[in-house]
Amino acid sequence: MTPSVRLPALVIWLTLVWALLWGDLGLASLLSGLGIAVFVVLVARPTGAHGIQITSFHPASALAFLVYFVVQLVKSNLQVAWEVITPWSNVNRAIVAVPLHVTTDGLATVIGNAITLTPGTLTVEVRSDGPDRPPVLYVHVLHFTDVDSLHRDVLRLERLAVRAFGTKEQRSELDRVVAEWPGRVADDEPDSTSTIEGGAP
Amino acid sequence: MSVLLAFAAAFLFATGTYLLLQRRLSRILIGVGLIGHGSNILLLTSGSGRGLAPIIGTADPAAFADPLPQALALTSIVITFGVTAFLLALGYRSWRITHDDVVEDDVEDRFIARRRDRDQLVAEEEIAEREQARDEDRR
Amino acid sequence: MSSFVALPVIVPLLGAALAVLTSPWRWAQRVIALVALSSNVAFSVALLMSVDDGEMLVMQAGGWKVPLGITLIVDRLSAVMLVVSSLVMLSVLVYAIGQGAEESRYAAFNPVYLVLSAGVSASFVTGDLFNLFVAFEMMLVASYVLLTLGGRPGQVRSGMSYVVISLVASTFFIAALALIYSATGTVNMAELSERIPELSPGVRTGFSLLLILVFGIKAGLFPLFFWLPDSYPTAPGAITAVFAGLLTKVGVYAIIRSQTLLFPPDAQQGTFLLVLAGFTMVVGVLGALAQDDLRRMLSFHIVSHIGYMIFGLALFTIAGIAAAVFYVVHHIVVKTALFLVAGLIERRAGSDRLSRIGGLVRSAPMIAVLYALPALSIAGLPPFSGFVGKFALVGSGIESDEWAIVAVSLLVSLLTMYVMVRIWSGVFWGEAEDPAIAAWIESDDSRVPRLMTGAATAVVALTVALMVFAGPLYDYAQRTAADLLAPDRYVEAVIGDNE
Amino acid sequence: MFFLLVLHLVVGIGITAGGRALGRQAFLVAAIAPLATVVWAASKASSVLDDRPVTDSFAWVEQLGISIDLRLDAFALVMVALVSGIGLLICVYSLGYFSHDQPGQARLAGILTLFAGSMLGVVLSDHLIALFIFWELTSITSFLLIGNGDTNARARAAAMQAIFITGAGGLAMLAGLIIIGQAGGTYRISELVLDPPSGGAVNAGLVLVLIGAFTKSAQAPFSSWLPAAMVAPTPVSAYLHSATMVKAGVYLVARLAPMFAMTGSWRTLVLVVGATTMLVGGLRALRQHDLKLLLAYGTVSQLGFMMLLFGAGEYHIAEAGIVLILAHGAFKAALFMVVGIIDHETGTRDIRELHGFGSATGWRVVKVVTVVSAASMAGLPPLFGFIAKEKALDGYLEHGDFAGGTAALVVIVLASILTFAYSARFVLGVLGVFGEPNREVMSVGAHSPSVLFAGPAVVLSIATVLFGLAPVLVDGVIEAATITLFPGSEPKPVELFAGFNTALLLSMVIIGCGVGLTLLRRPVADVQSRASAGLRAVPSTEQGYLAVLRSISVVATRVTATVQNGSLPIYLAVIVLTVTLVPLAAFASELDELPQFIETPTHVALVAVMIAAGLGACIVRHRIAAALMLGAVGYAMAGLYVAQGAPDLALTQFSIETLSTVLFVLVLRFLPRSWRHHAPAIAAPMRIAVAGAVGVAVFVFALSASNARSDVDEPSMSEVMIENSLPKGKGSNVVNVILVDFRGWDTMGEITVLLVAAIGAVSLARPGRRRDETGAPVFEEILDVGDEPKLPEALR
Amino acid sequence: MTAFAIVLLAIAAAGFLFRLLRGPSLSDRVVGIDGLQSVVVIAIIVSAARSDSGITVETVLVAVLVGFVATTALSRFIERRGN
Amino acid sequence: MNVVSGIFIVAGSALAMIGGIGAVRFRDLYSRMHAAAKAPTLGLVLVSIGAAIAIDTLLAATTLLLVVILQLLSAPVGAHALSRASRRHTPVALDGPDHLTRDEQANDRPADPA
Repeated sequence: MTPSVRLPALVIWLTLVWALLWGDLGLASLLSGLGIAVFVVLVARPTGAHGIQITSFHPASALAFLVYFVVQLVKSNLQVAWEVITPWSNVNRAIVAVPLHVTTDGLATVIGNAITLTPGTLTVEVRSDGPDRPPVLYVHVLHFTDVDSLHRDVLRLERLAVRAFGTKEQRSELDRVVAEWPGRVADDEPDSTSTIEGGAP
Repeated sequence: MSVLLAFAAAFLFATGTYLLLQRRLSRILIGVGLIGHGSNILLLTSGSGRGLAPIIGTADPAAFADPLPQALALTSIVITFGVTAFLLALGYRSWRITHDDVVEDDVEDRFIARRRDRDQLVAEEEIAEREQARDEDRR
Repeated sequence: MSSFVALPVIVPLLGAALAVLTSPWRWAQRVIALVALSSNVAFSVALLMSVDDGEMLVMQAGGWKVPLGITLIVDRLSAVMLVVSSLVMLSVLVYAIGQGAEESRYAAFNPVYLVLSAGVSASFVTGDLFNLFVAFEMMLVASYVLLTLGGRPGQVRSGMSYVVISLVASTFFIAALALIYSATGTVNMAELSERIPELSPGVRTGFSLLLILVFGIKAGLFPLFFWLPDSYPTAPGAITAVFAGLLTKVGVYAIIRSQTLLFPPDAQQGTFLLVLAGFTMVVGVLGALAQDDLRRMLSFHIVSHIGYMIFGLALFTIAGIAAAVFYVVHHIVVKTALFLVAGLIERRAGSDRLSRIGGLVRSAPMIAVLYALPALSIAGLPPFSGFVGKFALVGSGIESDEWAIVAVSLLVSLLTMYVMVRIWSGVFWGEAEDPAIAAWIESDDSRVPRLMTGAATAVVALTVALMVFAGPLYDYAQRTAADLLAPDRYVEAVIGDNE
Repeated sequence: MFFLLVLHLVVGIGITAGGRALGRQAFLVAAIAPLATVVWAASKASSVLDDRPVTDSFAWVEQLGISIDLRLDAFALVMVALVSGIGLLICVYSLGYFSHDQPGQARLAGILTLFAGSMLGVVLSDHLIALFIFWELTSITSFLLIGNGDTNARARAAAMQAIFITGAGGLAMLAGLIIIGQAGGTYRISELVLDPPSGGAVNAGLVLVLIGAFTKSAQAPFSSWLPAAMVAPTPVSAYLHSATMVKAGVYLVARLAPMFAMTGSWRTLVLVVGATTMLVGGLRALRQHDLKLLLAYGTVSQLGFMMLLFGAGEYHIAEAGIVLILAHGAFKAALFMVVGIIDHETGTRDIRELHGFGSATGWRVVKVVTVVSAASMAGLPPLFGFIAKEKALDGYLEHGDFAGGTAALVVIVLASILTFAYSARFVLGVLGVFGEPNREVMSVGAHSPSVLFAGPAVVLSIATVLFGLAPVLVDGVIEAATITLFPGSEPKPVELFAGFNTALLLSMVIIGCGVGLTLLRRPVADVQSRASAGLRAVPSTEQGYLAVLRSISVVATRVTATVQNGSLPIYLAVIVLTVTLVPLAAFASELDELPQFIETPTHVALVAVMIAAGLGACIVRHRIAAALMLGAVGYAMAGLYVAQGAPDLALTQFSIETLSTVLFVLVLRFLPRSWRHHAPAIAAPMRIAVAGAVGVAVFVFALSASNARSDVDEPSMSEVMIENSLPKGKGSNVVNVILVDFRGWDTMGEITVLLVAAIGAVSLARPGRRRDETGAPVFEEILDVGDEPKLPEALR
Repeated sequence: MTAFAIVLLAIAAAGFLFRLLRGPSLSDRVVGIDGLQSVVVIAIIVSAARSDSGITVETVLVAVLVGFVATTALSRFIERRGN
Repeated sequence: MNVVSGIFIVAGSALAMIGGIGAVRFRDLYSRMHAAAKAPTLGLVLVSIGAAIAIDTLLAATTLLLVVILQLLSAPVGAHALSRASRRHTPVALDGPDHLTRDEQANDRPADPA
C-alpha cells in the first residue's frame, strides 16, 4: 500500500475505533472521530518505516489464510485442552530456529503471531539479521519430534500469508522455495492429516 | 451493601494499611492503591444497590444501578490515579538521588531526637548566661 | 451578582490555561497571573460586600438545580475567606516574582500557582461535599507540584511523605463521602443539613467525628499534623508562605463549615474538639521551641495556632465561633507575613538557622521591623490583631466556663511569645559566631530584591490594617458566627432557590 | 488625650526610623513628647483637682467591649507627673550619658519615647483592657531597651527573662481582667468602682490579676528579672526599672484595692507577697557591691513596701503609698543617675573600686545629690521620703487593725531599718569607704560630669528637699488622688511634722537601728554571707526561672522527639488509627442488624480474587509482582463494577489499572532488585494489628452507614438525575450526563488535577539537556542553584 | 446458561490467580495476570450477553486495547531487568 | 438469549477455564504460555460470537468484531514479547526448569547476557 492509500485507511480505522469506543455509530461521533483521526495522523505522521507494513492485500487469499488460521486456532485449543486433561503425556519441549523467507517485518509479524496461535507452537523470538535478509523465528514447541516437519508447517503458513499479504516478488520467491522443498507443502488446502503433532499419542 | 462487599472493602483497607506502614515507596503506593479500591467499593455500594447500567431506554429506570456513585467513583479514580502518577515521578526522582525508594526519616526530626538523647537544651545560651550571672551574683 | 460566585475559581483556571500556553514567555505568564489574581481580589471584595449586605449568593453550576448539579454558595464565611486568600495569593505571587528563584526558573510555577488559587477558592465556594473533595484535590495536587519544584533531595523526601499522607487522607475522605451518601442519599451540603438530623444518633456522631478527623489531617490537628512541619519548610520560600498561611486554613474552614452546617447540636463534637485543640496547641508550640531552623519553628507554630481556631469553634457559641473566624483571618495574614519575612531573612543572612546568624537589627533594621509587627501579633501581644483574637477566644472560653482550655491557651500564648522572642534574639540580636557569616551579614544590603521587600511590606501592612480595623472585622466575624449557628438560612438559600 | 499618645508614637517611630542623622540629639527630639505631656497635664491640673476628670474614648473593638477609655483623674495626674516629669529629666540626662554619637542611640531614644507613651497609656487608662494593652506595650519596649546592647549575651538573656516573666504574669492578668470584666459587666474602672463584682470566679480572677501585678512590680517570687535588667543603659534603668514601669503593678493594685481588698484572698496575698519582697529585697541590697544592683534590690524592696501600702485597701495607708510613689520616683531616679554618672566617668560601679572623686565641683554636686537622695530613701527628716515613711507607719498604726496589719507594720519597721542600712551603704560606697586597696582604683581623677549630666539629678534632689520641707505643695494633689481612689474618703493632710506620735517614735527606732547596722556592717556582712551559704539549698527566684526555662526546653525536646519522629510509617499508623478508631464506637453502637450476606455468587468469585491478590500483595517481596497483585485486584474491581451495573467505571478502571501498571514498571525498573536492609519502622505484628483494626473499623462503618439509609425518607439525588437525564441532560447514559453536565464542575476540577499532576510528574522526571562526562543526562534542577547570590562557605 | 459460564470462568480465574500468586518467575506472574484479565474480559462479555447491554461491550474494547499495553510494558521490564 | 449463543458462551468459558487449569498444571513457563495465549483467545472469540448473537445489535456486533480482531492481534504479540523477554534472562539449560530437550536458540546466541 502506498501512503496515499495507507493513510486514509488508517484514518478510517481510527475513526471506527473512536466511534466504537464512544459506543455510538451516529454522525456526531463519526465526524468527531474523523477529526481526531485526521489530527492524529497529521501529527504523528506514521511513515511506516518502523511500523508494521503490509505491502499488499489479496482478499481471496486472505480469506484462505483466515480459514486456515481459524482451523489451526481451534485445533490448538483442543490440543491445549487435551494437554490439560492429560498432562506430562509427552514431555518433549524444544526451541527450534525456523528461518523465514520473506524479508518484510510486517509479514514476519503476521507469521510469528499466527505461529503462536497454532497448535503446539509459540514464537519466542524473532532474530533479524539485517534489512535485506529474512528473519529467523525461534519457536517453542510443546511436542517436538523433528525439525523438518516444523519447518514445513511454518513454510505452509508463510506461503499462505504471503499469498494473502505479500507482493508479487515475494509470492514468486515463496513459490520457488516451496518448489524446492522436499515433500508436500504446496497444498493450498489445510490438511488435517499431516500437521504437526496433533494431540497426544 | 452486602456483608460480603463490606468485608471486601474492609479487607482491602486492612491489606492496604499493612502495606502503607512500610518504608518502601513502592509498597506504600500499592497500599494506597488497595485502600483506594476499598473506598471505591464503599462508594459503589453506597447507592441503591445492584442494578442495570443506568442508560435511559435500555430498561426500566427502577432497575437501574445508582448512577451518582458511579460518577463520583469515576472522578475519584481518575484523581487518585493522577496523584499516584505524580508520586511515582517523585519516587523516580528519589531513585535518581538516593538510588533507592526508601522514604527516609526526616533529617531535622532525627536531629532533635539525637538532642534528646544527649539531653541538650534548647535555650542553651540564655540558660548559660543566666547561670553565670547568678554565680557572679553569689560571690 | 450570584454569577460572580464561580469567578474566583474560573478566572485563575483560565489564567492557568493561558499561562501554560505562554510558557516560553515568562513576562506574559506574570502578566496573566497578576491580572488573574488581582481580579480575584476584586471579585472577592465585591462578593463580600454583596453578601454582607444581604442574602447569600447561590449559584448552581451549569444551571442545574439542586439536587441535579453542584451548588456554589458564598456566605459571609466563604466571602471573608475568599478575600483574605486572594490577597495573600496575590502578594505572595509578587514576592515570588521578586525573589527570582523558582518562579523565574520553572515555567510550571505560574500555572500551577494559579491552579492552587483556584483550588483554594473552589473549596470556599462549594456547597457540595464531593465537590469539596475535588477542590481539595485541585489545591493539593498544585501544592505537591509547588512543594517539589526543583526536586532537591529534601524536597523529594518530604514531598513523598506529604503526598502519601494527603493521598491517604483523601482516600479516607472518599470513604467518608461514600458512607454519608450511603446513609443519606445526597452529597449536597444543604440537603445533608436537612437529612443528617434524621439519622440515628450513633451514626450522626460517627459522621461528625469522621469528618473532623478527615479534615483534621489537612488542617494539621493533633495527632494528625506530623506531615506539616516536615514538609512545609522544604518548599520554595514564597510557596511555604502560601502553604503556611492558607492550606491548613482550608482544612479549618472545612471543619467549621461541616460542624456548623451539617450536624445538629447533639452531634457537634465540642468536647472532643476541645481536647484536640488543647493537644494541638501544646504539642505544636513545644515543637516550635525545639527547633533551630526558622522556617521549621514557624511551621510547627502553625499547628499550635490551628488549635486556637478549633478551640473557638469547639465552644459552639457565637462568641467562640466569631473568635475562631477572626483568628483564622488574622492567622492567614500574619503567618504569611512571617514566612515572607523569614524569606527576607534567609536571603539577607544566607541562612535561617538561628544558631548561625545574628545581628540583623543593625544591618537590616527594616527587616527587623517587618518581623516584629507580625511576630508580636502572632504572639498575641496588644494591640495587634492577634491580641484581639486571643482576647476574643479567652473571653468566649471563660464565658463558656471552659477553664482548662483557657489555661492551656494562655500557657501556649506565653510559649508562643517565647518562641517569637527567641527568633528575635537569635536573628536580630547578637552576632553570627562564624566571622565569615558575620561579615556577610554586615556587608551591603542590596541582595534582597526590592520587590520581595515590597511584597512582604504589603502583607505586613495588611497585618497592621487588621489591627486598625479589628473592630469592623470582629463585627463581621460575629455576624458570620450568627449565620453559622443558624444553618437554616443557608439551607433556605440553596434549596429555597429551587422552587 | 489621644494626641499625647499619638505624639509619643509619632516621635518614637520618627526617631527610630530617621534618627540616625540626629545622633545623640535624638534625645532632645524625644523630650518633646514628655514636655508636651507635662505642659498639658499642668494645664488640666486645676480642673482635675476639682474632681472634674478629663476623659477621652475610642471604641476599638466594640463587640468585644474593647475600647481605649482614657481618664485623667487626680491619681492619674500624680502618675503622669511622675512618668512624664522623670521622662523629661531622663531625656536631658541621656544627652550627658551618651557623650558621643553612637549608632543605635536613635533607636534607644525612639524606643524610650515609645515606652513613655505606653506608660502614659497605662496610667491614663480607665478601661481594664486598654490598661492591659498599654501594660504589654511597656513589657515589649522594656524588652527592647534591656536588650539594647544586643551583642552582650547577658543583655539578651536579661531581656528574655524580663519579657518571659512579665509576659507570663500579663497573660494571667488578662484572664483575670476578663473574668472581672465579665462578672462586673464592664471593663471600665470608673464604673467598676461604683459596683464591684464579687463571687468565686472574681476571687480567682483577682488572684490572676495580682500575679500579673506582682510580676510587673518584681514582687517575690517574680523579682529576679529586675536585677538582671540592670544590664540596660542607666537612663533606661533609672526610668523604667525604678521610677515608672515597675510601678505599673503597684498602680494597678492601687486602682483595684479599694474595690477588692475585702474580696477573697486579696489582702492576705498582697500583704504576704509585699512583706516578703520588702524584706528579701532589703537583705539582698545590703550585700551588693555593684551600686546599680544595690539600687535594684532596693527598688524591689521599696516596691514591696508600696504593695503593702496600696494593697491593704485602706485609704490612710494608700495615701502614704501615693507619697511614697512620688518620693521614690524622685530619690531613686536621682540615685540611678548618680550611678550612671559614676559608671560613665569612671568605668566601674563596684564600690570596692571607688576611692572618692576629689574635689571637682561636678563631683561635689554629685555627692550632695547622693547624700540627699539616699537620706530621703532612708527616711531621714526633713526629706520627702521621711514623710512617706512617717505616713505609712502612722497609717498602719492607726488603721491597720485588719488581719495581718500588725505583722505588716513589723515588717515595715524591720525593712526600713534595712533600707536605712543599704542607703548608708550606698552613700559610703560612693564616698569611697569600701574602696579596697588591692583593687584597681578607677575613680580618682575621673572626669567630672557636665552640667547636663548632673543637672537632672540635682533637679530631683531639689524636689526631694522641697517637698520634704513644704509638703503643702503636693498636699492638695495627694489628697485629691486619695479621694479618687477611695471616693468619699477624708485623707489626712500631708505634713512634715504631725506631732509627737508613735510613728515618730518608730522612725527614731528605725534610724537608730539603721545607724547601728551601718556601724556593725562587717559582722553583719559575715553573718549574712554565712546565712546565705546555708540557704543555698533553698531555691532562689532566679533558680526558679532557670528551672522553668530548662524544663520547658527538656519537655519541648522530649515531646517533639517523640511525637515528631520523622518516620512516615509511624505517622501513617497514628493517622489511620485515629481516623478509624475514634468514630468506631459511635458507628458500632448503631450496628444492630446485618444486611444480606451475599447478593450474588459472582461477588463471591470477585471478592475471592480480591482477597487472594490483596494478601498476595502483602506477601510477595518482588516489587513488580506486588504491583501485579494490585493489578489483579483492579481487574476484579472492574468485574465488580460490571456486576454492579457500572460499565463506564469498569472501562475507566481497566484503563487506569493498565496505565498504573505501565507507570509502575517504568519507574520501578530502575530500582535495585535487592535492597539495603532497612529496619522496619513498625514491626510486622504491629502492622498486622493496625491493619486489622482499620479493617474492622471500615467494616463497621460500612454496615452501619448503609443501615442508616432507612432513617432518611427523602429520595437520593440520583433518582432526580435519572429522571432528568434525557429531558434536560440530553443524554441517555446517566453516568455520562452526570459527569459532563450535572456535575461538570467536578469534572473540570478532575481534569485540572490530572493536568497539574502531569505537569509536575514531567518536570520531576525529565532530565535536563546537559549531560555529564559519561553522557548520562544531568538532572538540572538538582544541580542548578540558579543565580542566587554566592554565599560564604560557612553558610553552605 | 450464563451462570454455568460464570462458574467456568471462576475456575479459570482461580487458575490464573494461582499462577499470579505462585510465580515463581515474574514472567509466570505476568502470564497469570494476563490470563486473569482475559477472564475478566470474557466475564464482562458474558454479563453483557446476559443483560443484553451493548454499552458493556465498549468496556471490553478498551480492556483489550490497554491490556496489551500492560503486557508489553511488563515484558520490556523483564527484558531489561530479568525475572 | 437463545441456545446457540448460550452454547458459544459456555464453550468459550470452558476454553478460558482450560487455559486457567493449564496455567496451574503445566510445569514450565512456556507451556503455561501456550495455555494462556491460546485458550482464552479463542474463548474470547467464541464468547464474543455468542454475545453478538445474544445482543443482536449492529453496534454491539461491530464492537465485538473489533474486540476479536484486537485480541487476535494482541494476544500473540504479548505472548511473544513476554517469552522473548523471559528467554533473554533465563539461563539456558536443557532439562532445566523449562524442560527443554533441544534449544537451537542457545546455539545461535554467543553469550548469555544474564
